[in-house]
Amino acid sequence: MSLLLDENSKVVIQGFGAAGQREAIICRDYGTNVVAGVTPGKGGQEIEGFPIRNTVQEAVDEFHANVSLIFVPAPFAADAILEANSANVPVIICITENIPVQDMMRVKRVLNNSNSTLIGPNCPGIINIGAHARAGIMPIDVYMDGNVGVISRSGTLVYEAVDQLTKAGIGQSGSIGVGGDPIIGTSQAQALALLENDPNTAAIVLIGEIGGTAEQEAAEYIKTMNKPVVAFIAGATAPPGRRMGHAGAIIAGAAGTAEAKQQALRDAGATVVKNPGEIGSQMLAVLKDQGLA
Amino acid sequence: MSLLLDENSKVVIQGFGAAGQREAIICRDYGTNVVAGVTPGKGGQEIEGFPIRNTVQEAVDEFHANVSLIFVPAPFAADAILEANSANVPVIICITENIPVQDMMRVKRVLNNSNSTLIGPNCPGIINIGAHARAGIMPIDVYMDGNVGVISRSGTLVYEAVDQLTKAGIGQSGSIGVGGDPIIGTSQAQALALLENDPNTAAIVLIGEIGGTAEQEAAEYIKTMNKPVVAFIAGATAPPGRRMGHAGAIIAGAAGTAEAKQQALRDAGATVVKNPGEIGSQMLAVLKDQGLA
Amino acid sequence: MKLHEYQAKQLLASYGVPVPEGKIATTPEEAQIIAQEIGGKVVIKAQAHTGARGKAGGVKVAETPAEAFKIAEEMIGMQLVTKQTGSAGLPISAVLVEEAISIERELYLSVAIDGSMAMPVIIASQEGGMDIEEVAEQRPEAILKQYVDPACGFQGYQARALAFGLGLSGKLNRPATALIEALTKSFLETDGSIAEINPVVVTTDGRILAADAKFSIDDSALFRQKNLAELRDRSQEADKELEAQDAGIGNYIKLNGNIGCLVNGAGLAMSTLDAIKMAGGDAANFLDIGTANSPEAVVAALKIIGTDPDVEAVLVNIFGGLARTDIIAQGVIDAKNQGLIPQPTIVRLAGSNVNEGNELLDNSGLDFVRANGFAEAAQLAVSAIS
Amino acid sequence: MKLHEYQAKQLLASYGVPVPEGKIATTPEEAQIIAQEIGGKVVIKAQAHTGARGKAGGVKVAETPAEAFKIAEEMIGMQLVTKQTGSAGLPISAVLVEEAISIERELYLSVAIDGSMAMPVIIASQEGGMDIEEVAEQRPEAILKQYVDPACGFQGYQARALAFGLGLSGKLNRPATALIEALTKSFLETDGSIAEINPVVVTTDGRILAADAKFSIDDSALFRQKNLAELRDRSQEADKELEAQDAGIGNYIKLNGNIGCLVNGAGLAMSTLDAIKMAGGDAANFLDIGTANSPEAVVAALKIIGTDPDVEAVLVNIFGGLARTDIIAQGVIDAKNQGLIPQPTIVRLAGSNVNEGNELLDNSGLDFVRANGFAEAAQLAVSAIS
Repeated sequence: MSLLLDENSKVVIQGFGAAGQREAIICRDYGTNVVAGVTPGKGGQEIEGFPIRNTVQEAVDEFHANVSLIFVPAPFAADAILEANSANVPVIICITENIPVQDMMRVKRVLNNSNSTLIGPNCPGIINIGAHARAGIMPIDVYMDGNVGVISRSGTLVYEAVDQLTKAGIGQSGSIGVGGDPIIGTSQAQALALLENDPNTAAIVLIGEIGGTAEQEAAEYIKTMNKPVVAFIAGATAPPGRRMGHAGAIIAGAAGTAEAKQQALRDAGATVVKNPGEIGSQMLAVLKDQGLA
Repeated sequence: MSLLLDENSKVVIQGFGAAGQREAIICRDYGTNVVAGVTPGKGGQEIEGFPIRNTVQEAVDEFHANVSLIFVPAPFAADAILEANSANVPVIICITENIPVQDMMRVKRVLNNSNSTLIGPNCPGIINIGAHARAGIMPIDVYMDGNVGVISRSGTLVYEAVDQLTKAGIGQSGSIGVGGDPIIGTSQAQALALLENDPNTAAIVLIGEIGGTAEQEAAEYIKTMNKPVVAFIAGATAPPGRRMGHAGAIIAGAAGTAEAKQQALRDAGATVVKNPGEIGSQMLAVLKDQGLA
Repeated sequence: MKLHEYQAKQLLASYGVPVPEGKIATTPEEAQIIAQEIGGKVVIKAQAHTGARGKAGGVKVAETPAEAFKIAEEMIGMQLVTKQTGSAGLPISAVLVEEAISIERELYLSVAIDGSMAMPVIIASQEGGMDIEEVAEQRPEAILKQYVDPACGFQGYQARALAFGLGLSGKLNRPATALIEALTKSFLETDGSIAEINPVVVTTDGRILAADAKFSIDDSALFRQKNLAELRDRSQEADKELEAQDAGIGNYIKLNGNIGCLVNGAGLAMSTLDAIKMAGGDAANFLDIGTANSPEAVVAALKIIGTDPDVEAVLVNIFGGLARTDIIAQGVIDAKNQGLIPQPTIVRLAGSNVNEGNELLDNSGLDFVRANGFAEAAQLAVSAIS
Repeated sequence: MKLHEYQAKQLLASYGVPVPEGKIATTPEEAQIIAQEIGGKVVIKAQAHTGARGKAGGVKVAETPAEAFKIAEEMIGMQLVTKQTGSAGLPISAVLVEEAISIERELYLSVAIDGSMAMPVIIASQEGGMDIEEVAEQRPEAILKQYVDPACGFQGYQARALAFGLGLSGKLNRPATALIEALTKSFLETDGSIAEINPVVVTTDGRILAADAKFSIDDSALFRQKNLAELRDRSQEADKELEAQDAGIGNYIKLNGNIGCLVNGAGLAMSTLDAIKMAGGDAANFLDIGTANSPEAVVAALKIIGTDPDVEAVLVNIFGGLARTDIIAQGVIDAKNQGLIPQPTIVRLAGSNVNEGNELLDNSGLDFVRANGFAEAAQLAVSAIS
């Protein structure tokens, strides 16, 4: 389960409000096994055909849920992640954005001692195309079955990259949105390791952003990889010091600039795309070059 | 370094007041390498021939201290342990008693993610007789070089057991006082593992107390051991529910009674001594029985 | 340090735990006035540091203010003897006068430190009002637990898991999670060692209330819990223990035997009691002198032992580590010289500076019974009496 | 959310951080009275959400109360232009009048969140009063760091390590550790995102003071920092950004170009700016509509863009996930119909419900320029202008 999600995944959805319900249905229609929703106080009800429970533990005990997908509002989202962790759910995916940073700091400290893997928060989730397993909010139509994996801090840039790949005739194994916040559960480097070890993935698109040093850490890992990586850094033209939606994208020192990140990735052997419209075409060139397409 | 302390140990003493100084001198006279004392604000001074520094980090950087012995008063002792931990001191021994329990709870949580080993608090420390290495407050005269190791929650009962062994003609490899508080860094079971793996130790005296379940956990480990264990549980005649000095010794439920602990140890194969005056004589019998004396 | 029920309830209420309407009364007149204010039936609860008050006559219902006066008059000034207090009982100087609540369900809730997990644990059970240790032993599945990870603190999901687990859903869920969160916060912020609400009551009119409460503060943390330290009620502690505390001796406990003990170290002190028992005797006290490094502290400790009318022999059992035996020996000599321990006195010294200590005793010209070891000391003490 | 210097100092002072004697003045008269009260030389500091005020004339010394009046009169009402503000500058509606302090040493101290460590970090340096990022880059050994482990909180030894590391020993050590502890506590308890004291000043008379202070609160935590949220000064934010916030659009930033952008997702929005740049144009704004799932929100966002006099073309770039393209398309149509975006409008839709969205645009009868992909959309927008 190198993509953390496959045919055996049993998804519980925490926060079964409008968005949770809508995405639960899309996931189910796609072929994903969504076993339950959790909304405290609605335990015992059934909504849109999904059984609702008061706690994640109940969903794990009754339905053997092994993936949690979280839509809980920001003030309560850290609590929801910790609840899934305490119920030993191995994969926790948090879609929620605007979680207080100090909440995530505590969550991260607890997860350091845990066997659960957190993806996000502030992310579009994971999709495994071959397994028809979707735990996230990404549009399905743009994907095409294949062997390129996509990793991104930004949700919409996952879709954009996938769309370009599909239009270039390149299918995808799946995508992992790691999330745009300063503190996230799984780094780009860790996500790269998942895809490097995924037998269904042959090449990887990595989409970073200005701010922080996560792309430099990813570059360090890329040096050890066998699979080709095509990378794009969003925000090259952003004015310094402004918060552009992703708190992680504040330029903090020279390491946070697009130039520094692009250079680190290039030095590590990645193909760096400068024009966001050319992600698909550049991947096609790389695949042809390596005899993979 | 199965006793956590040997010829290569370089001891820094945190809290270089009257007790710290006195014990530093005894340790040095015995042959232990006491490299520095730490008292904030007295950095740069020399006291009784020991260089004083403001922080543990300085003592580590300058003198390569690898054992810390803590005499800091209770309100500041948790901070002192965390300071030694942050300076990556591999062995931290805290003599201080009456540290608030919630302080120790936080210390323990941090040490879960650390490579440092904490002994104590509220303990007499460790002595390695063969190595002439003492990081603690135990009287030296009563010890005799040999191959029985002593583990105890209570400090004075370490001395008592050692004294009885020596008078019975049985020498010691050393002793580990794990401490009498409800939250301690190294459990009796973990201390047993240290001695089970210590080539200089052939048999072990384990001294427990009423309260808690640490002796039951030790008994579980004893089941896997090759070396013989002679055990005594203090407090068999204590009235229930009174705090007799060691907070850990409050009888909490049936598991905390002397009877329950004695039974668990007996079931695990340990020789259980009922009369505290017979620890030495019973160990002699066990050693003779096993052809070790 | 233990709090009285009324103090515990005030503390809990200050954190938002709902408690029954009520006030403390130190006179029957006050009790009557409070009963009048509350109106209707009230409960009068004797305030003492003991459980099992109900069966001992320490909790009574008054139908009218006049009856409240009468009950309070009986209780205030009495010695309350419960199965936990010993035969002397504990003095009652105040009663809590509370609204009588109409109980639908009784639940159990407490917070304590789990030493082996090194975390606070919240314990809950549907079996309120019962002996929780019995429930824990016989039906462990009836006990719910949530540990508080210091890295993130107590979380909302934990309160929900407990509340749903207690069957408190629907309208009761929010008040229940709020109560659980408030209880936990009060425990963490006050360096609690135990905070227990037994029972938590669901009333017939749909309220959740802390009907009884126990609260203890970690003695080692009283230096930073000054407001709570002031709540200490010395009348609930034995005179001898107070005397010992005033002399700076932390660990003195009065027992029922006749051999007074002065020992250093809690483990050795407990074992000394064990050894006395094995030799056929009974200790009059537990006393850990700790690392007291002055003859004066030893004299003060021996004065407490020597003036105890139960004590027929004194046993000094010292194994010096940080404590130095010569200093202790000097204290024993001084006490003997001052006539504070007229009883036969058995002394066993070992450890730090033992030669100096023994020499002092030898040269004192005083009549000490000297013991060589642990068991011998206990036997000599028992022999000294019989 | 940024605080003014005077607000930051009040907050820090409430946690025990020593700050210079001073008060806020909104009129020259007040400034004069405060200067009188303080006595002697005072410093007048323009309050605006920007650094580098000194070089821009926003910090001046007044020798007398009369001079304080004069300086305050000049400052209050001005637009302060610094290298950080852009050419329009920021309005000054108040000045901080403070005692002039006599500086012996200037140090640097701040607290921020280190995302990769997932912990708050306290940063200290002997090189106070300087650009700390420059120091960090050129002489990293001059930067001291201490991370706060959430499992135990900030510890005394960390404050000591920083204080000794800053050379604050002897009599200065206690006040220094107290200041560091107070700063850290203020940051942790208020959901700080940055708390910076630059410089920390050691005065010639041996005091340690926070001579300047910056403090920002995590926007995502304002829901639980209500008192601090009230300190917000809207005058320091661009009108268009305020308008966007009032319309419920969190992420709008005014830029210098002429192509107005409406995008969903911060990453896609940043990339849209990049693509416009690559196509030879410049964006007039950054706008992330997020997951706005109503046509009204889209209309509100487009109104802000359309009424911006700088905007000569509008680019709508949507890749629907949680956001649905048909809803966005309806909003674009409504805005066009209401005359809110008279400029040439380039629309690129993809993702969720894209067919429905495109159908709506097709059937609207309105004159949208349709783009198939990302790069094409940017090129069409640039072409629409030139």
